[in-house]
Amino acid sequence: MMIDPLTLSIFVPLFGAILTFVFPRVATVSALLAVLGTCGAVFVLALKILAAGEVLVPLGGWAPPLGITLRADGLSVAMLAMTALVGLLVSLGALESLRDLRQRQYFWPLWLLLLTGMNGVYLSTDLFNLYVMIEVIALGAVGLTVLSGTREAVRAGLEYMYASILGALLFLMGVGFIYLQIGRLDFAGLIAAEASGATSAALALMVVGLLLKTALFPLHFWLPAAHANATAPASALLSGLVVKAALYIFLRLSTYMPLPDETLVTLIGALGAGAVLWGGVQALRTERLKLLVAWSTVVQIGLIFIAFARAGQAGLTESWKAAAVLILAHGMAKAAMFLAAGRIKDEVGHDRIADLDKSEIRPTLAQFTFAIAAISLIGLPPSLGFIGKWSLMEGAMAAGYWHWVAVTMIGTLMSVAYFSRVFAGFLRFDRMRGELSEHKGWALADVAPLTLAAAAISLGLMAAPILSFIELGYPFGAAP
Amino acid sequence: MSDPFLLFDLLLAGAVIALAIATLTVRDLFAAIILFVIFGLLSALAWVRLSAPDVALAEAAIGTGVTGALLLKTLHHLRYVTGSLGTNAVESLSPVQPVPAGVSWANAAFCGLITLGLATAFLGAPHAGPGLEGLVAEAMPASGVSHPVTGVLLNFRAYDTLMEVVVLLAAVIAVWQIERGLSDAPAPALGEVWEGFARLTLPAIIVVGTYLLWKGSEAPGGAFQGGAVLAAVGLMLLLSRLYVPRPAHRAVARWAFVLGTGVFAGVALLVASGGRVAFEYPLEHAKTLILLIEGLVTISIAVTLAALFHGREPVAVPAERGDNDA
Amino acid sequence: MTPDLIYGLTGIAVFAIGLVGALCAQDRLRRVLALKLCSVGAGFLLVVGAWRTPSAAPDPVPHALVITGIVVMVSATAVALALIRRLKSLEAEDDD
Amino acid sequence: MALSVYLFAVGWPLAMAFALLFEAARPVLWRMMPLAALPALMLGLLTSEQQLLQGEWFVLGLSMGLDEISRLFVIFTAALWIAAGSAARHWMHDDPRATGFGVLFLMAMSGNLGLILSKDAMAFYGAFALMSFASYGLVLHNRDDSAQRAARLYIGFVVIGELILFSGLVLAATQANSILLADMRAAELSGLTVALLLIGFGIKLGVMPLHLWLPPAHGAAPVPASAVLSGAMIKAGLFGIISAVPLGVVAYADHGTIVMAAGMVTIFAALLLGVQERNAKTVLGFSSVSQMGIIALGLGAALLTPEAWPAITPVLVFLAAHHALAKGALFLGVGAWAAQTGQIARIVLGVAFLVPALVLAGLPYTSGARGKEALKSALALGSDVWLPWITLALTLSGIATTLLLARAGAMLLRNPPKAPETRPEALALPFLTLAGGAFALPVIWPTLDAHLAGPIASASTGAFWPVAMGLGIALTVALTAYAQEIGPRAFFDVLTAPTRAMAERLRTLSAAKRRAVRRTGIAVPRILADHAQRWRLGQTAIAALVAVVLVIEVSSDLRMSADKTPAVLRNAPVQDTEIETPDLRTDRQIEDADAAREAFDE
Amino acid sequence: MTETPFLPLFILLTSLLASPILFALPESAARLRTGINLGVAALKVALVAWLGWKVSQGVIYDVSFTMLPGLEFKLQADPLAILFISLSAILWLITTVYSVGYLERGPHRARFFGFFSLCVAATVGIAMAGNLFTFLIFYELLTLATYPLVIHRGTAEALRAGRIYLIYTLAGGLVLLLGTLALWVLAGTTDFSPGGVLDQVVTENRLAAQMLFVVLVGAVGVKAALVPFHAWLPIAMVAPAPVSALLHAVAVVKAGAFGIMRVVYEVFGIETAQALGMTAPLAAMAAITILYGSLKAITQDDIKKRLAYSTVSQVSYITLGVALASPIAAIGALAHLIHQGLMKITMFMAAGNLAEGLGVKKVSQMDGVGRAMPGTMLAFSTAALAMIGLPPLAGFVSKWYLAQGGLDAGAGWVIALLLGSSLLNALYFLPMLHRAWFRDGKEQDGDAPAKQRIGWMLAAPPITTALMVLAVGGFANAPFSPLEWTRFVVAIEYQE
Repeated sequence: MMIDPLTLSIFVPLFGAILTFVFPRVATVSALLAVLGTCGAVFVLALKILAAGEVLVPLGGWAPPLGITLRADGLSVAMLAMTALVGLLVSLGALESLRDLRQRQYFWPLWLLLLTGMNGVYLSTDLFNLYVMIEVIALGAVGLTVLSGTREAVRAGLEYMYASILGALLFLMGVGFIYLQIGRLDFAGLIAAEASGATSAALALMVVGLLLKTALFPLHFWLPAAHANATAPASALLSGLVVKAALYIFLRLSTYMPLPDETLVTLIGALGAGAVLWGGVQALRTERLKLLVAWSTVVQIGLIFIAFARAGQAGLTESWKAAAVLILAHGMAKAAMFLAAGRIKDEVGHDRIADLDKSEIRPTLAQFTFAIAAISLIGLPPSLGFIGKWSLMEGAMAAGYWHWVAVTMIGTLMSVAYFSRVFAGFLRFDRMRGELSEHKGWALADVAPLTLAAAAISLGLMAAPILSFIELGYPFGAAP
Repeated sequence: MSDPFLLFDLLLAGAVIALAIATLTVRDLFAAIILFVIFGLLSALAWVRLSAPDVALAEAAIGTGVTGALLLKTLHHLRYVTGSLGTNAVESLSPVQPVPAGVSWANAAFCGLITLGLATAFLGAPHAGPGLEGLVAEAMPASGVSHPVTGVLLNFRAYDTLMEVVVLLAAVIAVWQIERGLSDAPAPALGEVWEGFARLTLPAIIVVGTYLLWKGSEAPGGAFQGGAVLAAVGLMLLLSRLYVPRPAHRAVARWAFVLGTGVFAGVALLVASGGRVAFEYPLEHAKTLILLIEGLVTISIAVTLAALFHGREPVAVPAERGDNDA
Repeated sequence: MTPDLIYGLTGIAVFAIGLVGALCAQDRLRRVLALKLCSVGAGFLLVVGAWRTPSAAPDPVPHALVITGIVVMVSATAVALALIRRLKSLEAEDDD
Repeated sequence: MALSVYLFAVGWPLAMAFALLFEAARPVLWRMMPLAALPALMLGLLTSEQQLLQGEWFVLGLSMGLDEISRLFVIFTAALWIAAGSAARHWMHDDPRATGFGVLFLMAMSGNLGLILSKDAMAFYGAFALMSFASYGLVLHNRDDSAQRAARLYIGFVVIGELILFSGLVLAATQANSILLADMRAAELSGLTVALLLIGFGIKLGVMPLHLWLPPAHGAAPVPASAVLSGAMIKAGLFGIISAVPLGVVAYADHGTIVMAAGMVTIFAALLLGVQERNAKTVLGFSSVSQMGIIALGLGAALLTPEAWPAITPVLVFLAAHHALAKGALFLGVGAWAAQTGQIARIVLGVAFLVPALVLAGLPYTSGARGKEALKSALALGSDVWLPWITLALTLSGIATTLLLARAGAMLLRNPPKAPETRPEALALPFLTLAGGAFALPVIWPTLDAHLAGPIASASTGAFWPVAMGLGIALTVALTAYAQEIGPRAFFDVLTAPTRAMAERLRTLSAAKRRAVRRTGIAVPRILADHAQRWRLGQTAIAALVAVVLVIEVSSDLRMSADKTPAVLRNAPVQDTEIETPDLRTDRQIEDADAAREAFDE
Repeated sequence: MTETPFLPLFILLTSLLASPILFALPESAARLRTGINLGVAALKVALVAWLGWKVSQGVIYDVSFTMLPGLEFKLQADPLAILFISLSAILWLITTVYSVGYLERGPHRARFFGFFSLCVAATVGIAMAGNLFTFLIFYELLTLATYPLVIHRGTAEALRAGRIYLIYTLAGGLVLLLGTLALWVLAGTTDFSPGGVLDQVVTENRLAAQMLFVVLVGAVGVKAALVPFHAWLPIAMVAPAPVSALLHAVAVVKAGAFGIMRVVYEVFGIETAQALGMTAPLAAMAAITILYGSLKAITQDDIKKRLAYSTVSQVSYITLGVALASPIAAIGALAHLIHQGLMKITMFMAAGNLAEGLGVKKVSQMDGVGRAMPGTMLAFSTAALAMIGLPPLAGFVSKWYLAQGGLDAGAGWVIALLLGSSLLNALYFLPMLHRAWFRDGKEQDGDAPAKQRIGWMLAAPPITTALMVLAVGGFANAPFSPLEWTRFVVAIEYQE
């Protein structure tokens, strides 16, 4: 009777989505149950991984290349776990912050479909399956983006949709080339493939498609508006989780497929550097809080790519760990930050950074959460973000790639600068017109992001186990 | 020129490319959509030529027919909102800010480069090369069906297919979400769209019918093709106002949307709970299960596609002219 | 000159045309059309990959993939079009 | 005798100072003021043998004690403080700032006594500093313009003196490898060290050209303060030199020459400057300067010829005591005279005033005359070259002192200092006691220490009459006069003005630049972002990236095929089973399928 | 001898755990908050005393766990750490009392004391960090914990100061991160160990080692306010008085100075640093800072600014002592770590009292304040005279050793430097004393009208610390005096 946890972690949210859609009245309960169930499945899976290293489920009993196999290893379970944790807490936060009944009615099924898609991505070993999964994610994500129904949100959502479709199509085209060349689509086949013109073309198409989906500079154009205009829980999911799916695929593919050239790695790192600098500059001049947070996502994605490229081609066997840690850190911290920003916007009534200090209402806890999340995003010890940055810089230094170190440092400084704009708004009191009035105080919508932010900080203390966990099952086949 | 089809191939390819270019360059959007539909049908024809009738059918029915209908409906909506309904205005209805010519040229140049690169890669790739047909053939007996495409879709890669249905479900949820509370344009007046739509989709329906007749004995036909044909019926019903969605139908519609997905996934889990992995249908029941799934998925697809065309979730509250005037 | 070459190149051409359109289109609706062209181009490539010498039966797997792709694309198109409609309505409201 | 006794002697005035902060205790304490220095006096009188007591825990190891010389010093110093204390009690009778005065007076007293009693450099330095800084308040007490000026000048010299002294002591301690003064004294200190020590103490001593602070300070301070300043505190400089500089151990010819020359100049220059003053106490201050010139002569000689030291020491100590009593008496006399309301009392006191004055000027048989004679003979052991000049100078100093004191007397008559309305006889008593003491010193002295009372004579000379020195003094005088005129703070401002202007210009410049950078920093990203959005460069980037990646890949493909090495990097070894697997399903499934097939066949 | 290794952890946790509790307490629970504050502070002093006793008996405390492969989070109580912890524990107690009085009716007290605790926890962490990595963690924590304190008033000026502070210190932290990484990459360890861990690197790659020195010292130099990284310090003066006191005396600048010690003594080792030729430039830098800070101080009219520049100058004495590479100078440097803390905290608390009680914030307003607030001003005067270096006050002792150390190291110019610096010290402190004691206040109608009672919680702390200034100088040679302990530490660092 035991269904394997891999299957469950995909099917539970799927059934959750169906239930919440068909029975809107009990949507909240069933959604929470589904998310909890997913968490449980992921937990069981993690235990299995700890014992076995990797778990394979050949769906339909068909071994690849004919069938599709689900595979879990340390890295994918780490991603699953992060997704489940963030998802659970965002769901809890959403309970209070989504007051509009109709918004809520659609939020749950879309979010659970999104979760299905993401879990599917993390467990997939088949290129075409990945394509379908990212489309599931895309539709769910666009639906969430426009949940608020404002004009800006819809416009941003449309732009996001275009980018999403185009990215997926680029990926699909790449899949076509791969099939043309090797006649199969499973990862094992990819690993075995020789480099050739077709694989190169495929790589180019797929990589750019994924970069577009993950919004790496200069393909980030759709992201800030989309993430900034969504409602808070949606923003948190989009920024914290959704972009990570494409990022994860990129990580997998770039290590499974032959990246034949150091130049390419450098190019990707350079784009990351561009993201860090450009995103930083934009975050410095943006006028709205959520937009600032969204630009910070652009920066962080850039940082992750720098981590990926930190030691060049030869260092990829290790670099992915730095990238993975940064992905995990960013997932939690950014979700927390968006939720907190949403809370602040709700209570203060606007999110203009320049006017934050005029407000008589100070949602202290949300502000505190925002600040802790910022600590991890800036990369101050002992947060997980710090560990990621440490790994990044360590590898770059050891390899003598000082330019990445320099970019990282500049990026860090810029992040201090733009986050301190917000802190200044929180902590300045001499521009208020009236007396400081009581804000709503403790709420579930405060606890959820606080927990996330605290996790982002405190998991840094557990970096060693985390690092050894993501190596379980040799995600990139380092050793037999 | 030994191959008699070669000329046909070349002509068809030329036509496809020309239509693709024309679709993007013709000024009138309505014309663009019409050209696109023709393009789609010719592509389908090309795929028939490449021994892919299932794909051709799907492209004709869904990729061209349903998509064309969706596009036309949207065009109608845009014209309605901008008040240019019936004026046959040629100009763009949802313009985005123009970019300098230099940027466009740069785009084109890059795309040219890409084309070159991809073409080179394509020419360098093996032809009629490695594939999975051997494995499929070997495994067909254990699949429970006899048509290889169906075997792949519903057994070997059933997981993909499930997710594809999920995409469809996600789409309809998203569309309902997007259009909720929207005071809609009236449903396209039959006259204008009907002409274009009926004219264009009719051949598709005919192709489908022919195909099903022809192939039906040999293979159960694809759920998607079948669904699309049924959806066409739904479209007709909607357009002709023989059926007007009511708020009370919402629950039913929801059930219909999730029916295919639910059963598909449910069966997968069911077999998984029996000590197998998901989608591992017991051989003795495989055919039954697949038929069941296919049938229900077909219904879901038909209803979903029709709903996608209709757009809004049927709600009572806002004074929606669309539901009232004929 | 075999059909797979001809249609393969056609597919690439259609994809590229679609790409240009997606990048340069000055109208939202037309961008959707352009993206749709891209997907057809990708479909061509896969169908060509399935094609075998005229006598042999084609590879069914890419066929299945293309069918899936088509359905996925229509879903995405429907959502994009819904967004376009909604956006136009909102803009029209704001203009009033 | 335990260390605690010494600590008590020093701490007693401090404790009184502290207690003075409490209002209730003040009347009693003022009455006890003369007793503040009593423990120290008793200590000096009752101790006969040499003592060295150490306390490990204090500071860096505290040492206190008494020897022949310091015993005499503590006796006359304490005596003077007692007299001044009793005068202060009445002088401050209705002064609004009496409490502050009392506190500082007691602190200075404690410092003064402490420095004499201490035997290690640190304690000495601390006490010295306490005395010096506390006296600042005494000088400033009147708060009028002259007091402000004088105090500014005073504190400037004090601070510089302390610093120089500090460095000198550090060097000395290093060179002697001990912080005990006695060890320093016995060590071969370097020339620099000795120079620093001499300057540091010389400032206190008031030898020209380091005297500038002295006359104004004496002029400005209240009478009791002036008395101790002149009588006791400037002797601390002498005491320091005697205690820390290895006089009689090592010869420092250059130092000696300079000191001697300075002393010579001091004697007469003080005269020239002093006679221009209009304040009696200031003139008395110049007289002190002049007198210290005499002492400097002795020090210079000792520096030149160490052998002369044993002969010079007793004379210097004697002269110090003599000057302390006489000058103390004179200052108190000024106050006492001014405080007298009755005509007769003034006349009586005026006559009494002559006694210490004449003693100081060197009337035969008085301590002044005896001291000078003894010095002459002691100096004869020093340089022969200097001897005639010394003789001449010492002779002329008598005239100079007389002149100065005459001037002081005249000024006292012309503008008598403001005196508090108090019991005049109470102020007269300490004055008269001191005057008596000064007069009787030749008699008292041998009873205190028979050994040191026997004057010895000997002389010698050095060589060096540099014109440079005169020039240097002139320059120093000019500079310091300027500094004096505008005050040290303003002087400092003038010195730093150019740098400040430059810093200011840099700041405005950089502010403008910063603004410009800021503007650009805001504008450029905005323009870039706007255009990127309007031109939809993001879209272009998609195509461009695909193209670029393709180009990179193709070029590297070409390169690789040229290399002909299968250099494709694989991170993972291919798992054979997965690649070559012909098994489509797991075994069980295959079996199932086979079974099914068989079932069909059947 | 090794005992339970958790004592350092307890000491760290006392304030670390107090912090969230303080955050969570409602604004109105003043009594409870005060109770917790004082209780924890007192507990910490007791624990530190115990720890110090144990360490003096030769017990080694060492607690660590692995954070990253090969990298440990490590707390270690060595004599040098004890020196710094004792300072922070004792002054924390005193400052807590002061803060309670100072902020009696102010807003955001929960926040203030929460961060205050966190700040001390960070300081303790810095002190006990067993390797540079751990040091880095607490160093950043310190930055974060102090930022809210600096901007506590929430005015535009405070925020500007906060921003500058944050940018300076976080940039410093970033450079420290860089340095730590480089050390890790070069040496394969970040442990602190007397004599240094870089011997091998130095022989292999001298230039890299030199650059590492520059990077590490530069990074901690930001907090130590070495010129030209000092600009944040005077600006951060807008903070409330207890914060300034803490910043200057215990936490931030001391953390920087302490960092310099750790880097020079235990990362490089003094001999190695000397061999690298890096100590002389460091000494020169310290010398420049000493003079520059004093020169700037003279021109300030704002009391706290003047004190701030004075800190810039004084803290560099520590750096100087380290850089002179003489054990005697090192004694001076370490002793000054304590002495400067006591002196400066006294002065800041006194300045705070002036502002609170009389509204006096500028030197030019100080006329006659001595009479209005005799206790406070006595404390202030004691500290000021100690700063100038008068015996037997604390400042004298350290200066004495520095001077001797300079001679010992063959650097006679140190004497001149100390001379000049003390002169400048006198130039900016004595006028303050002059105004306070020897000038009459402007408002003469009535008996000291501006006089306002300040509570004992404000009055007592500066007097206490002033007495301590007196005591650590006066009993410098006593057992367990800072100086004695310093000698103990130096013997270890110089491996004698």
